[in-house]
Parts: sequence; structure tokens; C-alpha cells
Amino acid sequence: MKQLKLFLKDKKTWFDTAILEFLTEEKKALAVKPGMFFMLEAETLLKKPISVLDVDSRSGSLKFLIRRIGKGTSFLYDLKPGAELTAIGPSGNAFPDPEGRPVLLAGGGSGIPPMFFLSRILPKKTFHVVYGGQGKADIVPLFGKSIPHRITTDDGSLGLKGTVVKGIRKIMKDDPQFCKALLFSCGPEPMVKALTHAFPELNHYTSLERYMGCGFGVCLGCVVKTVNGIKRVCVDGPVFNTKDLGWNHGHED
Amino acid sequence: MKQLKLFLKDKKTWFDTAILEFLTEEKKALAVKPGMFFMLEAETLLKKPISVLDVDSRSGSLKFLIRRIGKGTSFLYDLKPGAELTAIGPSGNAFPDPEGRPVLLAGGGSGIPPMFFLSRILPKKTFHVVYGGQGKADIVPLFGKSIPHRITTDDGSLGLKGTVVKGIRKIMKDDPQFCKALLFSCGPEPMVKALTHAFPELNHYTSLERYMGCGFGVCLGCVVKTVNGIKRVCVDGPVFNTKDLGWNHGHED
Amino acid sequence: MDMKTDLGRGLLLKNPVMLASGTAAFGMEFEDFYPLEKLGALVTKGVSIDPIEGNPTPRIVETSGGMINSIGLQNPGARVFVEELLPQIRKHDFACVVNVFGYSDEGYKKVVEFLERSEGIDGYEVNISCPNVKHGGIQYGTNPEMTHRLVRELRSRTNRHLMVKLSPNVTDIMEFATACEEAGADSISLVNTLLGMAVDIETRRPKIARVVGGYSGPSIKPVALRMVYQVAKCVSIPVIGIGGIQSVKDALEFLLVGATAIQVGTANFYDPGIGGRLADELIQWLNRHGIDSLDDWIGSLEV
Amino acid sequence: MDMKTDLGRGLLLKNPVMLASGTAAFGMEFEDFYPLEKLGALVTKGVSIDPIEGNPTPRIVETSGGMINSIGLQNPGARVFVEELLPQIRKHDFACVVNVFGYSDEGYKKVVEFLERSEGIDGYEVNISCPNVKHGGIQYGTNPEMTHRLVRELRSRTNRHLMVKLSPNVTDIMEFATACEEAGADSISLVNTLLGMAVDIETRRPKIARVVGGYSGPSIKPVALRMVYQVAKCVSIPVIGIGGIQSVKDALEFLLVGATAIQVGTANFYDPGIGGRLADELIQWLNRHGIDSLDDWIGSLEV
Ligand SMILES: Cc1cc2nc3c(=O)[nH]c(=O)nc-3n(C[C@H](O)[C@H](O)[C@H](O)COP(=O)(O)OP(=O)(O)OC[C@H]3O[C@@H](n4cnc5c(N)ncnc54)[C@H](O)[C@@H]3O)c2cc1C
Ligand SMILES: Cc1cc2nc3c(=O)[nH]c(=O)nc-3n(C[C@H](O)[C@H](O)[C@H](O)COP(=O)(O)OP(=O)(O)OC[C@H]3O[C@@H](n4cnc5c(N)ncnc54)[C@H](O)[C@@H]3O)c2cc1C
Ligand SMILES: Cc1cc2nc3c(=O)[nH]c(=O)nc-3n(C[C@H](O)[C@H](O)[C@H](O)COP(=O)(O)O)c2cc1C
Ligand SMILES: Cc1cc2nc3c(=O)[nH]c(=O)nc-3n(C[C@H](O)[C@H](O)[C@H](O)COP(=O)(O)O)c2cc1C
Ligand code: FES
Ligand code: FES
Repeated sequence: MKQLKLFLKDKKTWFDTAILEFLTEEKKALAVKPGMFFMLEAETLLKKPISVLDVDSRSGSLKFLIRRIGKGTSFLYDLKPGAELTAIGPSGNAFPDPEGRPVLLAGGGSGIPPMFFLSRILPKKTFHVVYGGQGKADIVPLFGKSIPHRITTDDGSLGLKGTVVKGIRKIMKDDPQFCKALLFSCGPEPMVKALTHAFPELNHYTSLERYMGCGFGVCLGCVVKTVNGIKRVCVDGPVFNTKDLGWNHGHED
Repeated sequence: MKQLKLFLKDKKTWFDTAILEFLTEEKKALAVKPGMFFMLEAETLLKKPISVLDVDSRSGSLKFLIRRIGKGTSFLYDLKPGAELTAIGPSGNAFPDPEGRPVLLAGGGSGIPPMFFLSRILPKKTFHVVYGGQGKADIVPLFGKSIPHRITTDDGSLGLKGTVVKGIRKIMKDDPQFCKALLFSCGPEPMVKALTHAFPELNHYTSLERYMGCGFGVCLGCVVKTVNGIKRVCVDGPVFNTKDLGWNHGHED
Repeated sequence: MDMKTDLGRGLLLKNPVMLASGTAAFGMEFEDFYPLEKLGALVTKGVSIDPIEGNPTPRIVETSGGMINSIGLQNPGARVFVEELLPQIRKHDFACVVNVFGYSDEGYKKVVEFLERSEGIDGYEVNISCPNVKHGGIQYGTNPEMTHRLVRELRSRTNRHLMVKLSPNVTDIMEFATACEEAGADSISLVNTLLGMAVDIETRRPKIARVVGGYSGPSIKPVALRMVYQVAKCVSIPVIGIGGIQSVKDALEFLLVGATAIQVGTANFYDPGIGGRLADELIQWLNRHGIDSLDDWIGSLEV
Repeated sequence: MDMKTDLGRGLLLKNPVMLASGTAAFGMEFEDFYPLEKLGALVTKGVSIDPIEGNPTPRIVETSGGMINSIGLQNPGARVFVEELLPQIRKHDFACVVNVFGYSDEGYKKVVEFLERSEGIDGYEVNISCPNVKHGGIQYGTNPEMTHRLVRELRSRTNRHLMVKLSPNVTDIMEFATACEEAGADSISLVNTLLGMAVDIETRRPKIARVVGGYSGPSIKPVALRMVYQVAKCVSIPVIGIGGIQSVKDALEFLLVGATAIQVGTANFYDPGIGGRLADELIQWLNRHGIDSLDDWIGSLEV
């Protein structure tokens, strides 16, 4: 955990989403793993939690994908190359290492970054990505042809019409090794709950979202009930095994 | 009085002072007279009162001189051409028309703008400017050779060593028509008081400064005691005849 | 879209947008920015029976997200108000609520009795909460018994709408609201300014002459919203929300938690067009969100 | 430069910078940002005799210039604190003030009695002002008699430094400060959070689950500064200033109006390095301004 400076090198936008590439020399920041995030300065009082999309430790590059939905994310979306930001991180645990087992990577909307990051480091053929959104504008063209991925949209404007659940069923049908795969997910809570519901048999890790005050464990703003007691999403998570989460045990959150 | 947009066309800086040239098409704004000011947006909650330095109604240009001393003026100092600002104005009365009588224009520091503006419109040979500052860095090279002006600095780094009082004595000595001139002043309160004290015989109008909440007469934040009762500096002033001011009658302000 | 809002006892506003006392003087200065007819109502600067000079300067300073003022109720007195200012106001078609102030029960009664003799006043807002006056004033707004007594006295003196403006600088705002309702107030407006202070570390002096002043602006909105919510739940007379309103979103928030109308204060200083704009933007927003009338929105918070 | 500041009864801080309760957990997370030894003191998250789960989420929301929280005093209880957390804290050389909380006199007494058995605690900060607990808690901080009684009870149970933390949500803060001083408190810290609220007009729902929460951050500074000024003038025990401090300038302001030390709260979240930095910057600023010791600065406001 560090308080560090990031320099914006490059920015690309796709409808309401921007991909920001920052430079840093901070070693700890570049040792980040999929599922981890940084708290980024965003002209708001509190910094904003944003997952890492990609990292290149040789060139010192850190990439983030920002979906503008409010004040802070709009500020980040509007940044121009050359800008300097203060950040705190890297925060959070990471998705576990599948150690070669097949894994389904389900990302919805701005929950795609950890999935993309994973797709860059997991061994080929062991994973398949499902990328869901409401429509075409939500699906950022991140994945090249060589990365096995399926796109689903609610309105059918791109890929399969339907949700990520449908996408996963399709993948399972096409390649039975995924019927007993690990499931990693990140996205809106309804999506994650639908996945838990549809695939109760899968060992399912998900990255949770909570309104965060600090992002490094001191404010207790971001808690979630688990079978192991109340946990802080920012440092005990954001990745949890869904079987440990309160919502599977009758809790509100 | 209008709420209007200004577009920054050009900026020049001189140490801690910037000269900003804005464009506007608002007729009312371009009908401004020396001594009047605008409330300029400055990233602060309240807008900041800034006197007009110069106007060119044909090209739609309004110039201001900004001395950075705090948050708002630093924001204005740092503006880049192309920026767009909201402003309220023009506010305030103006210096009276000397109608050809000789007039001494005494400006200190960021109080020089109305004096410069006057020097641009008063008939040649009827006026003489005294421009005072602590040192060289306070004296912006505004006046060309053709404008009769004297510079005074406390440390003697430019012009006459001393205050504007000394400058005026010198002018009076060189050109006796100014011994009975009108005196127009704008600058720090101690300077204005020193002038009142040194030249009690002169008919002396001064532009006052007050912390302003609105700049158009509704908050009553900017008042001054006068022989005619309590007046609002923003709309009843900022120009007052010093003989009417409370400080000549034992009041605190 | 029906934007009318009824504050009771004949104070029916064409829309819920009012300008707050002391932030709009007597209204005239806003004519340059929008037609005053757009407003639901104007609340005048506080008027007392005799003229008040107010406090020394500096009277105002900006702080992070707000400002502190210590104007000290400067006003020309009730006579000048009635003879010179009221006729100007009455050229425009909006409700005119006169904010009144006295240093004692006597002072309040006198100013109301004096104003009762004039036409063209649609209601009174009783300021029992101004923090800027040295002798008296503040204790009304922080003492429920005194508040009750004063409101009862004024109630017996007027059939015009009687709005009481509460101070936020109290432990239990609901106690005051209840006292006002019981004493016969027609509506309650809140909040007045929070007591605040600012100092200059370079000069080692307070930034306003009277040391402590009234804190207003966007920064006080969360406190104001909480109090309006609490009061709207506990009284049955209309509540007028005030505190940090600078956008249509802010206005909608106050209405959502139960305010029947809102007042714009400090924002008038830095955005003088806001009063006229809010009236339009409220309609647009409600329309866009498929809400048929203002009444459907007021107090519709789901908790 | 002598930066030591004496809060009384053995609580001598090496400098006036403290981290505020609930904004620094138990301190450990800040080791990544600066050596904890830089701090004058750490005030722990509130500790109660039994563990508390706290409130449902959302517990936090940002507002203009501040934030609202409703954590609900989540803590692992006194036993876990003493066994697992205190030993970690005690690895570092700074004063450790334990913020304590109970739902009743009984609860407060129990937690203090329990903590008395452990070494390594330099003092208690009694939180009588937390707005986030449904049953009890708040009435202490808004009732001077209850405050007096509680402080006296705790005074008789400890010889350690006893600091009482006041709520700003009261009419007359000085009444509470005086009650604490008379009951034997060694120092007074203020302010805790203002009661505030935020709502979402799109969902028509409150932005935090418990509807009303505690408002903190830069926006509350003018109110906090005013109260610290008032209290420092009216009691003779040390006062610790809290509320919106995010820069050395802010810290200097609180010290100027009479605070003997300061606590940094919300700013820890968005600027975790602030605690260590302030300690350095205070020295630098005083040096640059030719002020020989912290004591010369404290309370030197000219009014
Ligand atoms: C661990 C983590 C990783 C994240 N990674 C990314 C990422 O890689 N890319 C990305 O674009 N976003 C990501 N987010 C979400 C992002 O942090 C929020 O969108 C952002 O904080 C919103 O701030 P804002 O100021 O733009 O919106 P605000 O103006 O604060 O809010 C706008 C609206 O969004 C709601 N909202 C705000 N924050 C949240 C939240 N955390 N959960 C649910 N609703 C919220 C508000 O209630 C409001 O309705 C992540 C969040 C977490 C917790
Ligand atoms: C009618 C009028 C015309 C003006 N014309 C010009 C101009 O042409 N060019 C120019 O550079 N400035 C001018 N000023 C001054 C300018 O408005 C202030 O410098 C500015 O408001 C300071 O804002 P800030 O946010 O930068 O400083 P802040 O951060 O608000 O304050 C910085 C310091 O300056 C002090 N200060 C702030 N405002 C005033 C004030 N009005 N009087 C005395 N002290 C103050 C503060 O107390 C503080 O110590 C004028 C002021 C008035 C009233
Ligand atoms: C400069 C100034 C003067 C004020 N004068 C009065 C007044 O005379 N009477 C009164 O009841 N309230 C007065 N107020 C309080 C406002 O009407 C309003 O209640 C308060 O500012 C909170 O609203 P805001 O945050 O929108 O400004 C004054 C406020 C300011 C800023
Ligand atoms: C998330 C959060 C949790 C808090 N928890 C506590 C607490 O447990 N006990 C306490 O006495 N104060 C608590 N406080 C209040 C702070 O210690 C401090 O008094 C308040 O936030 C004002 O200071 P600030 O504006 O610097 O944050 C908490 C504040 C916040 C923001
Ligand atoms: S965001 Fe503060 S503890 Fe998790
Ligand atoms: S600045 Fe508001 S009345 Fe002059």
C-alpha cells in the first residue's frame, strides 16, 4: 500500500467508457494482481476505487477502464494525457490462482477489468471469458480474436442476446471442460446473484463493489457479512468465495 | 447588470500579476466606465470583484489586471487562453468626469486598473499618473512613454524611492496646474489614507475595496459608513469622495 | 404541470421557489437577471421597527463550500420599508413575505403591528434565529418556551400567513417546530445559518469583525436536509426547506424529504439567475421523470 | 522547536497531532504511509465491552465538501482489543488513547473497568456523542446532567487521562464542557460529527441505510472552530480540536483559537500520509514565522 503519483500517458474512449494508461515507477504498484484496485484522486473529496485492467511492469504502465456514472468517474473520463493523479494502492486481495484448472471469467459492464487482466496471464485454453452488457455501447472492444471470449447483450445489439448466464451455458455446451470450471465474476450485484443462482455447483469467486471511504481498511464503510464474520471489502476482499457471503445465508448484505 | 460569459483571448504575466484579455458580445458589459468592476468566476464559491483595466467595444475586448494573492486570484492568474468564465457586471459607479480639469491619478499595486483605464480616455495633458508599489515586481509596464506617469517604489528598485505621496509632490512641483487638481486614487487603504492626510485641500475621489459577497447590492457585506449613511461599496461605490467617508469623521470604517 | 404549492392561510405560491431573507434584499436587484414573476415568493431582508446599522466590516468571508456572514440585520426600519420599498415590490406578481425581527417580544409585536396597517404583504416570516445580533435575538430560537410565547403573541395580531424560521443551532429541532405549530404558526421555514467562525493565521485575527457569524451555503445542506426531514415528519403544517440549495437537484432533495417549498439563499450571490431558472428546471425535471404534479413528489422519500 | 503538548494527568504528547477515533482503525494500516512514531497520539476506533456488528451498508456517502457515515460503532469488543490489537499498537512509540463507548452508564463503566486491567493505555476518550447508534448513546451528549454523572462515574474508576468527546449537535456546547470539567475530566475533545442526511432523487431513497448519519470533513470546520473557540474560553482544562482538518493551515487555526492538540479525521481516508506530514509541517511553519514554541501559538488569537 502506497500513496503514489500516476502520470497519464494515453487515453482511449468508447462511448461512456475510457481506458487510461498511466505511468509509474513505484514497484509495489506494478506488482499488482488481477482483482486488485487503486483509489484514484477524482476531484471529489474521497478517492474512487478502480480495478486494474492491465499492468506492464517493464514499461511501468498501469491501465484502468473507467465508466463514467457520476462526478468522480466523469473527472477521470475527461482527463487529458499529461495529467498527474494521486493514487492509493494497490488495495485488495486478488482472484486465487486456478493452478491450471479451467476457469470461466464473467464480467459485466465496468466489472470487466479483472477478467481482462486474468485473460492476459492465465494459460491459454484454460479459460473462457463472458463479457456482458446492456447493449453494444457497454462492450469495449478489449479482446482480440486469440482470446476465447463471448459477448452477451441484453438487447442483442452485439453477441448473444441475453445475460452472461446464457453465455456461460453456451460455453459449457461447446466445451464440457467448463461444466466443472471455477467461476470468477465481477459486475453488478444482480448479475453476480443470478450467476450464483444459475450455477450453484460451481466454485464461484466474485469481486464485490461497495461505496468506499478509504480503500485501505480503516473506515469500515465497505463491509459485507460473511460466514466468517463481518469483512471489509477493500482489504479482506474485494474477492470472496460466494459460498462465504451472507446473501447465501439469509443476510441482507 | 448581467450574468454573462467571457472568453479568454490572451494572457500576459508580469511576476505575480497577469493581464487577461477577454472577449464578449454583451453590449452592457462593453459600456463599462473607469472604476467599474465585474464579479469573475474563480473556482471559489463566491465570485471575485475585479476592476476593468481597459475596454474596446469595437473588438468586444475587456481587459483585467489580476494580482494573485489567494485562491480565487490564483485561479484567474493560471487561466489559459480558450477558457470560458461566468461573470456578473458591470458593477459599481465610476470616477466622475473631470470635465477637462487637471486630475492626478494615483494607483497602488492592484489598484492601478481604473487609473490606466482613465489614462486611456482623459484628454492628454489634463492628467498625470502616479503608480506606486513596494518594488519593481509590483509595477507592471502598462504605460507607454506618451502617457505622463511617475513610478514610485518603497525600495527604490524602480522610479522614485518612496510612496505615491512623494510622487504627487514631485508632479506638483514640476507642473503647478496639479496643485489644485482633482485627485483620483485606488489602492491599499493605508495609501489612500496617507493621500487624504497629505493633501487635505484636494478634492479626492477614491475607489474602495471591501470583501464582497454578491457585487450587485443584495448581501450588505461590503458596506462603508459615509456622512450620508451606510453605503454599499459594490453599487453605491466603489468610488466615493473621501470627504464623505466615515474615516474622516471618526468612524472605524 | 401543476406547480402550485399551498403554504396555508391564503399563501398559495405559483411555484415552490422562494428567495431567502437577507440574500435578495428587497428583490429589485434581480430584475436584471430574470422576470421576478417567475418566483413563487420573495422573502425580504429582515425588517425591524427601527432602522438597524448592522455590524462592522469585514462582515463576510468565504470558507470551504460556504460562507460566514455577520451583517447584523442592517435594515432601514419598517417605515422606510413600507413607504419606499414595498411599493416597488408590489409592482411584481409574486407573494411577498416580510421577514421580521425584534430584540424583544415588544420589538416583534411592534413591527408586525406596524406592518399590519399596510396592504400588499402576503405573510410574515418571523426570524427567531439570527445569530448576528449581540443583544437578544438568538435566545428565542434556542428556547422553546420563549418561541411558543412569541409566536402566540404574533398569531393574535395578524390573520396573515405566519411562518416561523428556525435556527439549526439547537439540540432538538423538533421541539421548536412543535412549539411553533402549537402556538399557531402556519408554516415553518428552516434552516437559518449555523454558527461558524474563520480565522486568519497570518494576521492571527478572526476573519469577520464580530468573530462568530452565520455559516451558509452548499456545505450546510446535509444538516439542513436532515432537519427538514425531521420536522416535516413531526408537524402537520407546511415546512419550507432552506440551506445550501444551488441546483434543481438540491431543490428536489428538500421537496423529496417533505418540504412544501424551498428558499434559495447564498446561491443568489454567485448565481443571481438561479431563482428564475429553478422554477423552469423543476417543471422540466418532473416532466422528464413522469411525475404529474409537484404534490406527488413532495415527501415521497422511501425509507 | 518544542512541539510537546501536555494534555494533563500524564498525557504528554511529543507533538499535537492525533488521529481521530474511527478514522484510523487501530493505527496499523498507516505504517505503510509513514512511521507511526511521528504521531503525537492515536485515538482508537470506539471500543465497547461486547463486540458490535454495526449498521447495514451503504454506510458512507460523499457530499459537497464532506461525507456522511453511519458505521454504527462496529468493533470487536474490549477483549479482542486488549488481546490482539493493543499489543500491535504498543510496538510503536506514541500515546494510545482508547475511545470507549457503552449503551448505558453500565456499559461505559464495564469497558473502562475492563481496560484498566491492561498496561499500555495512555488515556481514554469517552465518546458520548456518537449519532449512529439506535438505542442510547446520543442522549448522553445532548444532556448535561447525564454527561456529568457519567464522567464522574468514570473518573472514580481510573487514574488515567480522561478525555471527553463532545457532540456538536447541541444548543450550548459550553454547558457540556463545563459539566465535564466539573465532573473531573482531564480534557475535552470536540467535535464529533454533525447529524446530516443525503438522499438520491433518482431512486427516491436515502443514500445511507440508516437514513441519518454523521457529517464530517472540511465542510464542518467553521462550526468546529467556533465551538473549540467557545469551549477553550470557558474551561481551564485542555481542549483538543477536531473537525475538517486537512492541512497544516487548518491545524494551526484550531491551535490558534485555543486547542492544545488536534485530531485528524476524515482526511486520513483521502490523504493517508497526512498525520506524519502535519507533524513536520507544523514545525516548519512555526519556524518560518519566528514562533519559538507551540505554546506561544496556542490560543494567541487576537480578538
Ligand atoms: C473494488 C472496486 C473496483 C471498481 N472498479 C471499477 C473499474 O475498474 N471501473 C469503473 O468504472 N468503476 C469501478 N468501480 C466503481 C467505481 O468505483 C464507481 O463507479 C465510482 O466510485 C463512482 O463514483 P462517481 O463519483 O463517479 O459517482 P457518484 O457521483 O459517487 O455516484 C453516482 C451514482 O453511482 C452510485 N454509486 C457510486 N459508487 C458506487 C458503488 N461503489 N457501488 C454502487 N453504486 C455506486 C451512487 O449511489 C450514485 O447513484 C469499482 C468499485 C469498487 C468498489
Ligand atoms: C471593487 C474592487 C475591485 C478590485 N479590483 C481588482 C483588480 O482589478 N485586480 C486585482 O488583482 N484585485 C482587485 N480587487 C481585489 C480582489 O478582489 C481580491 O484580491 C480578491 O477578491 C481576493 O480573492 P482570493 O480568492 O484570491 O483571495 P482570498 O483567498 O479570498 O484571500 C487572500 C487574502 O486576501 C485578503 N482579501 C481578500 N479579499 C480582500 C479584499 N477585497 N480586501 C482586502 N483583503 C482581501 C484575505 O483576507 C486573505 O488574507 C478588487 C476588489 C474590489 C472590492
Ligand atoms: C448575507 C446573509 C444575510 C442573511 N440575512 C438574513 C435575515 O435578515 N433574516 C433571516 O431570517 N435570514 C437571513 N439569512 C439566512 C438565509 O435566509 C438562509 O436561511 C441561510 O443563508 C441558509 O440558506 P443558504 O445556505 O441557501 O444560504 C442571511 C444569510 C446570509 C448569507
Ligand atoms: C467513518 C467514521 C467513523 C467514526 N467513528 C468514530 C468513533 O468510533 N468514535 C468517535 O468518537 N468518533 C468517531 N468518528 C468521528 C471522528 O473521530 C471525528 O470526530 C469527526 O469525523 C470530525 O472530524 P473530521 O471532520 O476531521 O472527520 C468517526 C468519523 C468517521 C468519518
Ligand atoms: S473502504 Fe474504508 S474500510 Fe474499506
Ligand atoms: S457585495 Fe453584496 S451588497 Fe455589496
